[in-house]
Amino acid sequence: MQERIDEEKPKEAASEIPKKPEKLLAFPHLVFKEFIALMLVSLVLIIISMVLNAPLEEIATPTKTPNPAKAPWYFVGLQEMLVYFDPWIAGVMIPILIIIGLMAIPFVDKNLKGVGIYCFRERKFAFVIFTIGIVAWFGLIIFGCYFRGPSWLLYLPWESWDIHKPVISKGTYILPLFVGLPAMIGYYILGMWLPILFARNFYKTLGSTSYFITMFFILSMFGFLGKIPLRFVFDIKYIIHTPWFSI
Amino acid sequence: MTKIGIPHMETDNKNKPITDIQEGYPRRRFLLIVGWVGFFFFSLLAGLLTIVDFFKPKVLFGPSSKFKAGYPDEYPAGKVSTRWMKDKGVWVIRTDHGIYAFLAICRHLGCIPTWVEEERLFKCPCHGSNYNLEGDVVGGPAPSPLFRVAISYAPDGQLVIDKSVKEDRVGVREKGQFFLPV
Amino acid sequence: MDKAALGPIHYIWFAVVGTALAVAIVVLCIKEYAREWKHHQAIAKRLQIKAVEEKIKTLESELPSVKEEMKAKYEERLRMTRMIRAQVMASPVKIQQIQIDSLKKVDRCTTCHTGIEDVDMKDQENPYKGHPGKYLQWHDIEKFGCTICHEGQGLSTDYMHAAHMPLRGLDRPWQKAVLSKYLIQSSCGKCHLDKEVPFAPLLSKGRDVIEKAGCSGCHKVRLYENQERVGPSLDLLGSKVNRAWLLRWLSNPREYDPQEGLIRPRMPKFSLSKDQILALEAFLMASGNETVLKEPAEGGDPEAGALLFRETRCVTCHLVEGKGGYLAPELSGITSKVSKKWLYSWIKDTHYFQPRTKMPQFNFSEKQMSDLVEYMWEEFQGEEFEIPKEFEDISGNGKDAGEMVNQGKKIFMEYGCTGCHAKTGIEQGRIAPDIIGLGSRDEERLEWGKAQGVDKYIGNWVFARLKDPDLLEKKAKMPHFPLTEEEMAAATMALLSDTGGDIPSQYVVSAPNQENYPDLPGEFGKIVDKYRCRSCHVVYGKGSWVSMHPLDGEGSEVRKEWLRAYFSLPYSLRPILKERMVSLKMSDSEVDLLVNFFTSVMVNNSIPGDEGTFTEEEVAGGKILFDKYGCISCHIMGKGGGYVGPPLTTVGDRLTAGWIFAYMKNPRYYEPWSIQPDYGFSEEETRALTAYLASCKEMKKNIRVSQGK
Amino acid sequence: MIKGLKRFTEWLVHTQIWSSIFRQGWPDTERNRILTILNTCLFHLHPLKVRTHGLKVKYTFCLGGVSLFLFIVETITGVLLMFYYRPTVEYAYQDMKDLEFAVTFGLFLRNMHRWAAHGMVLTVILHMCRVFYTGSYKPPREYNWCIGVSLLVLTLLLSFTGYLLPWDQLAFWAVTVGTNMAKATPLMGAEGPFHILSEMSDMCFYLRGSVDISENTLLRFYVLHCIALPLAAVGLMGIHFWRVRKDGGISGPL
Repeated sequence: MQERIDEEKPKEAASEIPKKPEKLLAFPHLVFKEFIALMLVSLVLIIISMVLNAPLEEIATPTKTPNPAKAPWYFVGLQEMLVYFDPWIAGVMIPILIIIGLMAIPFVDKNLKGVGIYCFRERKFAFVIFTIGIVAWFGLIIFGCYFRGPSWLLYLPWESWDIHKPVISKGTYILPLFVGLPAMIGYYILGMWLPILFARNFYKTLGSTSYFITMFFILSMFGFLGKIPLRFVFDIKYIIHTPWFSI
Repeated sequence: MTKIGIPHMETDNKNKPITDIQEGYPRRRFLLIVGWVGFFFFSLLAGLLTIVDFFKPKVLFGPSSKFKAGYPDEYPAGKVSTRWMKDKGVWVIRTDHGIYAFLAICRHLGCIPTWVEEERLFKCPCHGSNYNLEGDVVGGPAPSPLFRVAISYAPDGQLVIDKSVKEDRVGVREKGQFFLPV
Repeated sequence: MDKAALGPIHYIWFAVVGTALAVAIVVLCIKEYAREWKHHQAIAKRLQIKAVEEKIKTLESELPSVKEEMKAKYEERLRMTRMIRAQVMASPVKIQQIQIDSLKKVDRCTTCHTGIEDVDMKDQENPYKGHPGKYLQWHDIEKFGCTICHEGQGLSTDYMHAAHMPLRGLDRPWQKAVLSKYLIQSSCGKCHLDKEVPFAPLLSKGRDVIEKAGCSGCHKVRLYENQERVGPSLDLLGSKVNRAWLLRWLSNPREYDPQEGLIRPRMPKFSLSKDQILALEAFLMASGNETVLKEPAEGGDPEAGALLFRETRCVTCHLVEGKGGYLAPELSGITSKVSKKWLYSWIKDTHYFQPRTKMPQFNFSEKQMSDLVEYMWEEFQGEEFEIPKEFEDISGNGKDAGEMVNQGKKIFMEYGCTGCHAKTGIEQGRIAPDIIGLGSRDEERLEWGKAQGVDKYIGNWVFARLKDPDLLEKKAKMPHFPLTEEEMAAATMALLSDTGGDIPSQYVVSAPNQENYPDLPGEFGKIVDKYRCRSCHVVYGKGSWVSMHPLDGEGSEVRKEWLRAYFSLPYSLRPILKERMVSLKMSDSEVDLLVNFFTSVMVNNSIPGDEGTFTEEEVAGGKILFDKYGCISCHIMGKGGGYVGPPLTTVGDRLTAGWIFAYMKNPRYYEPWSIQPDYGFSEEETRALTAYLASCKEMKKNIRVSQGK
Repeated sequence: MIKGLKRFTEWLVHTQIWSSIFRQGWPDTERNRILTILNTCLFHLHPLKVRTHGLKVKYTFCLGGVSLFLFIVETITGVLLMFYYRPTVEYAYQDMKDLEFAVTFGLFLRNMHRWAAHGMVLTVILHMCRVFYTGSYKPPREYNWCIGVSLLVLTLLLSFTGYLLPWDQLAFWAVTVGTNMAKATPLMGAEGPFHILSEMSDMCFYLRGSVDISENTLLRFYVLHCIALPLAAVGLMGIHFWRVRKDGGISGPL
């Protein structure tokens, strides 16, 4: 990989970027700015801490669950996923896949352009996929924080939580195995196969290993997100249902 | 200017003073001073308050050092009352003139003496220090007399004993808050 | 490039943020150190010093004019007051707290309420006010703290977080807000588990309502877990009442006796449909058995009956046109409910029809009974009920009788009639949820139903449940109880006092458990059961407090001769009381047995049995004391006197000298509720008074009565 | 007076004590500034010279530095809070109330600890986004990206373990739900698919130290929150910063 950088540098980057990038002394130019940032953050923190009190509810009572019981905001996305998936997926598999997927990014991204600048043009694909992931993640958090009320039911932010609401998505349908299993396998196979057919260049640049890993994570991400409309529109609880596990 | 540093670095023009924040930029200099003064005021005050005030407990848990010890009539004159020994570690003594109280801690090494009615002495079991009714040492190794504790009246007429205020100096311990004339 | 290198803008930022930090820490300090409680402590200190200084001033101004012998005492007081002033002035500004380990509570209320124990501060405003009443004398603040009674967050040191305001929902700083003065009595009931709680009239009333309304029939209620059923047995109801009456009664019990409040009848109104009522009626009337009823002898004399009615003092327990006692049913209009035959059979064989009734089995003769029935039949004539028309319209709906009875039985069980009424062959547990620990239920989890607008406080919920059960729940099974609003509020308070048993045992004040006092054995027990002495008196720990006079030490208290005469023909000691001893018409042998048992067994060993001998001087001295203390203002002696206490004209005949002595010495030792003042008599004075009172005799009259029998 | 002050400072910086601490002179010459960066422990994380584009606030938004600073704030406030907190079921909640009502700056410090924690999660995520969008994870920085992801996970774990410590309803139930997920782990959880372990030996049991949330859980989370996870985070941060320097400093256009 190191070799490739050396190869490419003179060819492409030379014309645009000066050979010797301009540099400034870290002291004071960097250190002073850092210090201002530090003071600014302290100031903001102090002001927030003076104005807003950290929540402290009643003492823990193992016999009484508050309604709604919401996780801290950074886990609300996962909590929202729990609506659509069994705990072993939403609580275990999704976090693990996210972590592994994030760690895999530098190893499967063969595009070496656009380092050190905010650059959309040269790495459209990576940009789009990552943005979709982040937006979906924060979207789920916002949805869980502001649109969920008692019993994790749908409430608009301005709606009173007192009203007893009927459950909209009951999760009544379970696809039979002979429909669900082929559908799922078909989704992954088609998802992997079609780009090979229609975007051969993409497949070639990545190489087969990287390609399949990339596609697995991307397809999984869209698969997880795709179950949300399935639940809301078609009221489907499980796509695959077996006595041992369900998806 | 100071000349401390690695010798081989002292060759080129890097020793020339840079004037970006010094002379020639009075406004920058002023702003710099304002910023630093603000920052040091903030950090010094924050540090000081943390050490002086945050670390000082405002409430203490555990038995209160002050307690109500009933009415003066409940203590017969000339007797040493061991009524509060078990709970509070205090003897209450009433003489013909008034009431005072001893902290039941031996001044030698902190054991708890017992009141022996027959000998009219407080005797320490650890190293044999003996104290008389005045609290003075009459035998044994103890270096100083028993502490007397503050005793006063509550608004309802009961005695209030405060163990946190104590005194053993002759001349001081017999009056004021350490002796309640009855 | 210009953005990368340091420019003027960065210096400005640095200066501004640095200054802002300095300002922020100053603001923070002001916010942190200007605490509410410091302000309150400063004001309280000023007030306390002012009060003490006024005291000192008055003492100083009075000092010169004081007599010589009082001078030393005055100076001492002055010295003490000055010492208090010094103490107050030296008291530091700090958070005060009371730590009670056994309750696991830390109360910092005294941080702001600094003068709470100070008697001189009673007239100040909150939070500087001294605690009203003597409650802090009874409950040492160091042992009880504040929040055990007042609720709220004891750890807090500011007004909002102490939960002085009853906020609900997520805003609430603490689950239980500080109780208002209208609700504070419910806290008394946390520890005080006896039915009568001193200085808590509302709570006591509430407990009374709970008991009388028979809540424990359907719910498990603390303190009333083992209460007997409050309604009569319905085993022979079919022979007792007629159909028309029963239908009207089941439709609306209040129509029969529309009095307000829990006086009579206690039967609540159930929301039943006409069909259900008919079925229930069919089921209940099926228990009729005419063969157990007997016909009264012909020719009863109503006038003799009237005399007997008055002599036996039936109105001690029964109501007649709304007047009389509240223990037993209204008698006027009784003919529209029961038959003459039943009335006669009831008086003749009371305990056969209702084995657990409070009514004694009177020892009437055959003649007396027919007289009495005749009198009552004439005197308490009521209108004749007809079966209401709406029932007649549907009564022939084609169902056969057996089906109706079965359906009625189902309704009988479903609506928990068994909670109040016994019926042989039907046994079931309580049908409604437990309400143990009701006071600590979480408001947010309760079903508020149609009562959406109200403040979601548990007390409101309980009150709404009592006032209109349908408000909180559709098709509530709970009936409408005939309570006044005050009774409902009192009952609510009493129910809320059960906060779930987290009170350590050393704080609990409880009444002796009546379960430990079984029915009495032997001949004496039989008599007590027959005459139902325990309906009014406490006998060996068990019984009712209609008479405030437990019988356990009676043998030491009264003389044998008097007792014999009293059993034969009771009279009232205190004419102003409504509840008077009923005349049971006991047989001579029963009287003998009772008198012997009382004088030999039911004695108080702390009272000497012998009569003692008194000298004439003592009698005369007693008379002087009697006049000096103005006893005559409450007691009748000879011709005049007050009506508060019992008359003393012939007290020597009634009471033993030992009892008089013991009672005069310490009135509230034997009868803690006695209103007799404790004058603190010396030994000699008490002896003299005893001598005088024991000499007030008029035995002849009583002897004559007893011989006449 | 100013003259005297000047003479005093002159003397002061020439004393052996001063020059033993500060190896270089007043940073008003380029040479001394370089030496400041080289010699000072705190500053030596920085390179001597920085690319100008990396100095622009709009490039980094200071997100990495702010994350580090928030971590330091968490450490300081956290240590202070530990002076008044006992991790037992009996006292934890009461100590929270004491901090609020009876400790000077107690509530303020707790607020600061809490909001800085939320802020840190946010800045770490945003920092990750910044690094992605500027392509700064690309070779030779792949390994440092992975360290960064681990630091994100550690940040979340620190927040999560700290969440239980107040022992209020919010804490208790968030952690109940959170740790219950461990039960659903395939194979290793008692209720997950293909589970082989019982309730008394699965992941959740190890996490909680008991079947339900209890005193054990509180102590476990306390130790994790105050010692284990911060130590791990500090270690990884060391590697992270070291690698930033070694992988070519702040990323820039090649």
